Amino acid sequence: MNEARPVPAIELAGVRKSFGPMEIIRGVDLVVAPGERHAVIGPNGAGKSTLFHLISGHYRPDGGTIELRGEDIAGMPPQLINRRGLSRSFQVTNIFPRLSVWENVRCATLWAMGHKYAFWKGVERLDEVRRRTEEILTEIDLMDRADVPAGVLTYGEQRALEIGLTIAGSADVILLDEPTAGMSHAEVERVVALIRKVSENRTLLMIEHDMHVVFDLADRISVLVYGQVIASDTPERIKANAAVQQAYLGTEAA
Amino acid sequence: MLQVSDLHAYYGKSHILQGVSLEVGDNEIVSILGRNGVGRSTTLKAIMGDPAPQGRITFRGKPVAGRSPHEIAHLGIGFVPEERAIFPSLTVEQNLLLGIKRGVENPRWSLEETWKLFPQLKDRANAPGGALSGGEQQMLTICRTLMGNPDLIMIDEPTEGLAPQMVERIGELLQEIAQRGISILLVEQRLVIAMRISHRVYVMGHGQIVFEGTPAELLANEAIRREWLEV
Amino acid sequence: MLEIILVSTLNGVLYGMLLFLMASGLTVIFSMMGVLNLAHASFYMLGAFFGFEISRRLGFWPALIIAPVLVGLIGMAVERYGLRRVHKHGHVAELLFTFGLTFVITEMVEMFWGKLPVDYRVPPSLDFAAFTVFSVNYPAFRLFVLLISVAIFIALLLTIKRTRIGLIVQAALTHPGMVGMLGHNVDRIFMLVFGVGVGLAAIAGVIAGPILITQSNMAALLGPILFVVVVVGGLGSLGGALVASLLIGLVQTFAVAFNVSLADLFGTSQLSAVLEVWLADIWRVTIAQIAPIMPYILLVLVLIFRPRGLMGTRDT
Amino acid sequence: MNQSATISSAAPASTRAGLLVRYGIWIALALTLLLLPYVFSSRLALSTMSLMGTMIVFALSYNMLLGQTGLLSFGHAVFFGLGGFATVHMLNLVGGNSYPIPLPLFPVVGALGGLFFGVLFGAVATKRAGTAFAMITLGIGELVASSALILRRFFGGEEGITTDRTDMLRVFGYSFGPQIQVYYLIAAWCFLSIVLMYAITRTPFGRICNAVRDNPQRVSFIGYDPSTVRFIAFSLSGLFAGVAGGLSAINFEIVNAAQMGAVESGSVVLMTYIGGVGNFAGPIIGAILVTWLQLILSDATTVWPLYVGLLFIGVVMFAPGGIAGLLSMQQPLLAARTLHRVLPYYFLMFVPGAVAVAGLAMLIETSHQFSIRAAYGPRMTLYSIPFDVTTLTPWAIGAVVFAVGLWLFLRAARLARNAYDAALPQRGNR
Amino acid sequence: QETIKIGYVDPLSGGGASIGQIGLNQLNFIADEVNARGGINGKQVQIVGYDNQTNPQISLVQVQKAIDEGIQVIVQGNGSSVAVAVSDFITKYNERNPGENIVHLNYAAIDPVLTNEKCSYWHFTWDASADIKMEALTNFMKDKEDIKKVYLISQDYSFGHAVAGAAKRMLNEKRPDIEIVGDEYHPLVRITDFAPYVAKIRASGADTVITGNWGQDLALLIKAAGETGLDVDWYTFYAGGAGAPTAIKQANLENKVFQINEGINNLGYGPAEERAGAYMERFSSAPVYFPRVFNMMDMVFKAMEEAGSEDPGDFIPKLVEMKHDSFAKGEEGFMRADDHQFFQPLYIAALGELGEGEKFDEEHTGWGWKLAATVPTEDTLLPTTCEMERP
Ligand SMILES: Nc1ncnc2c1ncn2[C@@H]1O[C@H](COP(=O)(O)OP(=O)(O)OP(=O)(O)O)[C@@H](O)[C@H]1O
Ligand SMILES: Nc1ncnc2c1ncn2[C@@H]1O[C@H](COP(=O)(O)OP(=O)(O)OP(=O)(O)O)[C@@H](O)[C@H]1O
Ligand SMILES: CC(C)C[C@H](N)C(=O)O
Ligand SMILES: [Mg+2]
Ligand SMILES: [Mg+2]
Repeated sequence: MNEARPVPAIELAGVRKSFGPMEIIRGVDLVVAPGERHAVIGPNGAGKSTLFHLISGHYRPDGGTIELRGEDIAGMPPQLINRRGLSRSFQVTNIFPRLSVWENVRCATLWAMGHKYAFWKGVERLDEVRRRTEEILTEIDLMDRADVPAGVLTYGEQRALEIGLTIAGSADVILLDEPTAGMSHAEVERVVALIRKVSENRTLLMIEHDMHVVFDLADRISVLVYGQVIASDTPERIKANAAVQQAYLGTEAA
Repeated sequence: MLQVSDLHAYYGKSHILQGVSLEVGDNEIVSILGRNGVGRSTTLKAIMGDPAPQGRITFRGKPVAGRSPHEIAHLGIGFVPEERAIFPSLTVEQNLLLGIKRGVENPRWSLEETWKLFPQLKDRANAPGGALSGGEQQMLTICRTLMGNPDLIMIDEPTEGLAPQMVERIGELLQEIAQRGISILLVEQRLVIAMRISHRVYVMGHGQIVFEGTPAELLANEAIRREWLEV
Repeated sequence: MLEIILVSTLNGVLYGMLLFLMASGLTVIFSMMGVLNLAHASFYMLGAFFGFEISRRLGFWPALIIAPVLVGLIGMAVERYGLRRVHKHGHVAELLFTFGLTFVITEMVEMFWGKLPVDYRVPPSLDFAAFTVFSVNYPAFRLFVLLISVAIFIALLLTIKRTRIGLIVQAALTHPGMVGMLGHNVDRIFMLVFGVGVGLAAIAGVIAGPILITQSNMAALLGPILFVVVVVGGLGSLGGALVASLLIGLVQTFAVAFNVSLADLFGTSQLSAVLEVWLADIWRVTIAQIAPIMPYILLVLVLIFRPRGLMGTRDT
Repeated sequence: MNQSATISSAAPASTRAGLLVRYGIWIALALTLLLLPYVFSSRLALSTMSLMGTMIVFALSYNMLLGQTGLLSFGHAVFFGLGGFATVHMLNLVGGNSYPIPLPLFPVVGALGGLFFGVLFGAVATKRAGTAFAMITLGIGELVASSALILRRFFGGEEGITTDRTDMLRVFGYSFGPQIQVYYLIAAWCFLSIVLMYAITRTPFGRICNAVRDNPQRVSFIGYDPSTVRFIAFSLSGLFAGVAGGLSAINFEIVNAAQMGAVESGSVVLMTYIGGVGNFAGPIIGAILVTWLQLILSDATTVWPLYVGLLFIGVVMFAPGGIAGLLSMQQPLLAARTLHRVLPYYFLMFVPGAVAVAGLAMLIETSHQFSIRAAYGPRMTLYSIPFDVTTLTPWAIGAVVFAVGLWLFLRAARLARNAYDAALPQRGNR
Repeated sequence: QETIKIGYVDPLSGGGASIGQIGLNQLNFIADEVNARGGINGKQVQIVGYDNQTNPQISLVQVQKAIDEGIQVIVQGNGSSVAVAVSDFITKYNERNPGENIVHLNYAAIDPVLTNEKCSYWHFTWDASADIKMEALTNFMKDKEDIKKVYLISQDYSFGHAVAGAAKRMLNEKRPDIEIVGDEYHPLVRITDFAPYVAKIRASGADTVITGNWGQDLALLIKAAGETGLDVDWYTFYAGGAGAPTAIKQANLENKVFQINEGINNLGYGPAEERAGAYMERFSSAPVYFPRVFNMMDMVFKAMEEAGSEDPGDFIPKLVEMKHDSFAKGEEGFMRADDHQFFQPLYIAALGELGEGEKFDEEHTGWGWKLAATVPTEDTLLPTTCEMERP
């Protein structure tokens, strides 16, 4: 056990969060290795999304540490965490509805490409930004919808854009909250392929209720129940885990 | 109970529903299946009066089309929308109370009974609706509609975002609801559930009904399944 | 000193309650419909002029009932044919709509009653000194204002607590379509709320008209302060509006009572000679002089340090 | 209706082709500004255009907040006024000491003043958004405007501070006494400001402002701090408002507290909204139109605020995208070359519309004569037709003209809408 | 040019409109009189109203507009703040546009700077300046032994400060025994509730209040005082209009509110009664009028006729040093060349129940102004520091 472990991409230890009297996250420990595709599953209301909110800076933890590549980020505001290379998507689609699809993606690339709050350089002249935007749009298959306001996209397209916004900033740690919810089989498959593609060379942490997707994609799975991680293991062993069976999977996965 | 014939609906200029006909009988569970974006949700919304429907819709013999949503609700049709439309600043309990309609006698569900359906909700009774987890919101929307004591309930993708065992629970719940003498018009992505609990199914493709029959018949119809359901 | 404090407190409370009376309707509309009704003070003015016109024909008491009802009906019509259309374009549009309305109402009033103040008097039945403190008479009419304000406060509190109208309107702010599909007639409720809110403004007008001046610029004069009351009190909080009204009434009244300036505080030291040069104007300004801007200072401070207002439940 | 919002986010592909067009527009604008005094050469026209130039800068600076960043401010005149005060004091200082600084440079002082206070108040106000922001700005506006009346030495109380613009160093012998010289000074600054403000919308920052307007929460998850974005936008907008204030100070040689007050703040909201917030050109149109109305209407009738109010209500209710919104709705038709098909319908709409307005104006003016102006006798003249307001006829005619006009207008509007829909190129619905 | 156009730049909308409208009414009345007589120099007189919303800067726009429309005579009065700006603008304008002559006729703005530091060849004023009025008022007060403690309350702008400053200076000189127990400034037309101010006056133990307040600031102040039963004497400049008489009657302050003015009703002077009567009959819903506007227009028209020209460049020399029998009682007044201030008899009066044969009441209250003292023209003369630049 002495060999030098690589620094984990994300490491949570004893993270806690309460809302009023309710403790929702009750001491979560979680390690995600770099380059890993890690899924979080668990019953509704277990606190999965809350956990994402804590990691991404949307909420401030009441206790515990959250480290991003060894650096403590607990309690930082979202933009600082994002600038350190962590990006996330939302369970409820969260895009810029009145901006065009192109604009949506381009905005998401700007900070990482070093343009920050620049109000002195023309955005159209930034070729690098344009290339990157095109690249992302092609990747999420929305190039031909580039001029459309994001708000009029269909549900599936909006979900794809949501992922596009998440990956555009070239963050190498990515959190996806139920990327396939509400999609038909065919679309789910497309999204899974997309996720597989964009998560190459990146670390992926993902919440998902669709077990096919989870077992298809994940290298490791953590099970969150009542604000605690009750198991964190490879898909096979999770599938076999009795506690998980009872707490979560029910019969459908079988 | 509900009869829809030649229903058309538009969003702005796009002609979404292009002559949908369907019906739901007493105590019946009927599902509408189909791919994303074919207009299933729009069908339910048009029956509720928004977008304004064109065509004939009757509920227990009374005309529905042309009425405003609140009148339609008073006729006895309940609707659980796909986007859930939880009132985020109201507490869970207030959300439920808003489901109660004026002048409804002997409702089938009291507040207490709805709590029993999903005990998890009761724990969160005083939390703001907006703070609920995705799954909890889904439960709340269903309960809220039940509080209005509808005779027909139209549910749009109730299992979306639910954990597997919860999906099971919803399936059972729908059957339970039907047993209390309520008809259900269901839009569902998960074929397994829909096929198991429905009495009849419709398959929709591009604003029109392309198949009508029992689950068994659909199972047998390979062509329809491949073309319109991609399975 | 005791005299000043006592008298100022009384004056502050009386003025505060008058403010509350005017602001209560605004709170109702603002908190329930989310509409910042910039024309609220205009409806208040309409109430005063209707009150004047009716009371010189039928007497004050009928005016107290009829004028608010009339104004409420006008308000309902405005909601039905104007505001409702604008609603879907969002709050900014609603607000600007009411902004436009202020011009229209003011001009209408001038057309009927001219630009000079009208002779609107306290009804004889209430025109006497109710009590005297330190040889200051407190007119019965001011007490009457106090009474009405308290009554309205209680009545509103009960209505909001007892009925689901508040819930429905609040729910409709985020998902109006859904509220309709649950079987509530949102349109009618909005119309009602607006009518009632505006009617409350009219009550204030009928009552405040005789105390203040009933003139076509009275709306412009009072408008801004009412927003301060509502925002400082906290959106959605009637109690907050009450507290804020009293607070503003008292702060303003007490401020007027003090003639202290920085110069007085520092006396005649060496330092003060220097400060006097650097601070220029500020140096000699007395608290009494800045009394009228106190509410705005309060507003800015409250919003910075307690954005939900004193008793508000949600962020503004 | 929402299409107006998307116009600003031009398609990536069309930018290359649009390059020429874009510079063409700027050259045309510059030429227009240059030549206007030859077309409208009366002194009234010159002073009107000078005022319009100032208001254009002011309204555009406001739209940096409202249109671009989604911030509704009720206190924008504060920066206009403070920029003006900064300029006036500097003018007096320079004039008093005969420092060699020419007049055309002074709007820079306004800009710095506006920027300074933008930074100062922005630090407080932009911590919040939405209604809270609106209320803070309202508070700051009232606070500054009323404090100005108390701090008499700097602000000059009710009467304000005056100056003499001709006391400055002369370049090429221009004294800037005559209005025409002032016009060109304003036009130059107006042009410069328009170019700069437009350029800002096309920068990374400008784009992020739009994103903040749309969904501030999401912005913080793509690396930006929304309140910093608001803060910068607020400060820059203060800067340009300061330029406008400086121009106004030079134009009128007086600045007073009322210029920072609620009325001025309200009127910039009016201009911007009537012109259209979703489009860069909107505020320009609005500033021109509203300024013109304010000047002309107040001569034509003393009940002019009523007309302004009605116009404003009309815009809010029927054209929430403002005038620019209506115009940009025609753009797809223009592109599809189908505009000529709807133009007759617009004309059809315009005629009864004008009739309805005339009828309404007749009703208003007749009642006005009957009530307020009763002392001037019952006889009045409208549209050069004399009549007696104590008889029923003018009222009846007004009412009938209005009703018929309105009815026809509504019918024509329906036709026009159908024609518009028909002419609209079908967007492929996938 | 067939008509003589006179530009009236004053508030016609908003808070100041109530007073602004009165001036316009009166000008129109006078113009109609003149026109009925065949006009001036054979030309008809036309009054053009320009709404300045009581804002100095808007006023300049309006003045510019008036000039652009060929107007050379600008009448303005409401607010010293506006007057200073307008006078300054017109002076500069004439300087920068040689050959063009615009004149500013001021009928109400009485901040003394207008006839001292900031005097101008192109500015004439017909209302007695604040210093003049205060001088007369304090002369009247100095004999009243029962005045012991005086409270000053004024609007917080140049005019208010001028009034309070003069009061302090003059009382100190004439009656050093009088104690100034309060020197209060409040913002202009923004206060709705004067109760706190009244409480302060009461607490100070004052027996007399001096105020330059006008418009609603005076009406509301007196209303609040009446409501709480404040028992003091009031010395005012502007208790004649905008609801003040109504408030005084309501508060039952009979013979306790004094006003100094260049004329009141019921002085028993036939021509005035006739003219004022005709005016009030016509404007019965807003019967207030300013005697000085009659003085002003009568003199200006006379100057035009004497010069045979409507160009100010021509008629100003006639106006300077013109003598004129003042409207109220026909006693002589004159325009002083040094500062273009019109000097005229002033009348101090208190509001009270009308006596026998007095037919004019105020604001339908049944009360009217009752003469307390007359100040002849020669007693109103004050030195000026004006150094006028003449073209
Ligand atoms: N801001 C909040 N205030 C109060 N309670 C909250 C808040 N946010 C979340 N909760 C509660 O915390 C619990 C966990 O919510 P969370 O959204 O993390 O669940 P989840 O695991 O993502 O569930 P799902 O799979 O249904 O989305 C829920 O019971 C929810 O009601
Ligand atoms: N508010 C709207 N405005 C314009 N178009 C809309 C709107 N809502 C839906 N549409 C379009 O109508 C079509 C049908 O939508 P609908 O929501 O009924 O599909 P669905 O069958 O329920 O699919 P999903 O599985 O995505 O819910 C889609 O093409 C969608 O883009
Ligand atoms: C209209 C007047 C009451 C104005 C006042 N005398 C002033 O000089 O400001
Ligand atoms: Mg979740
Ligand atoms: Mg759907």
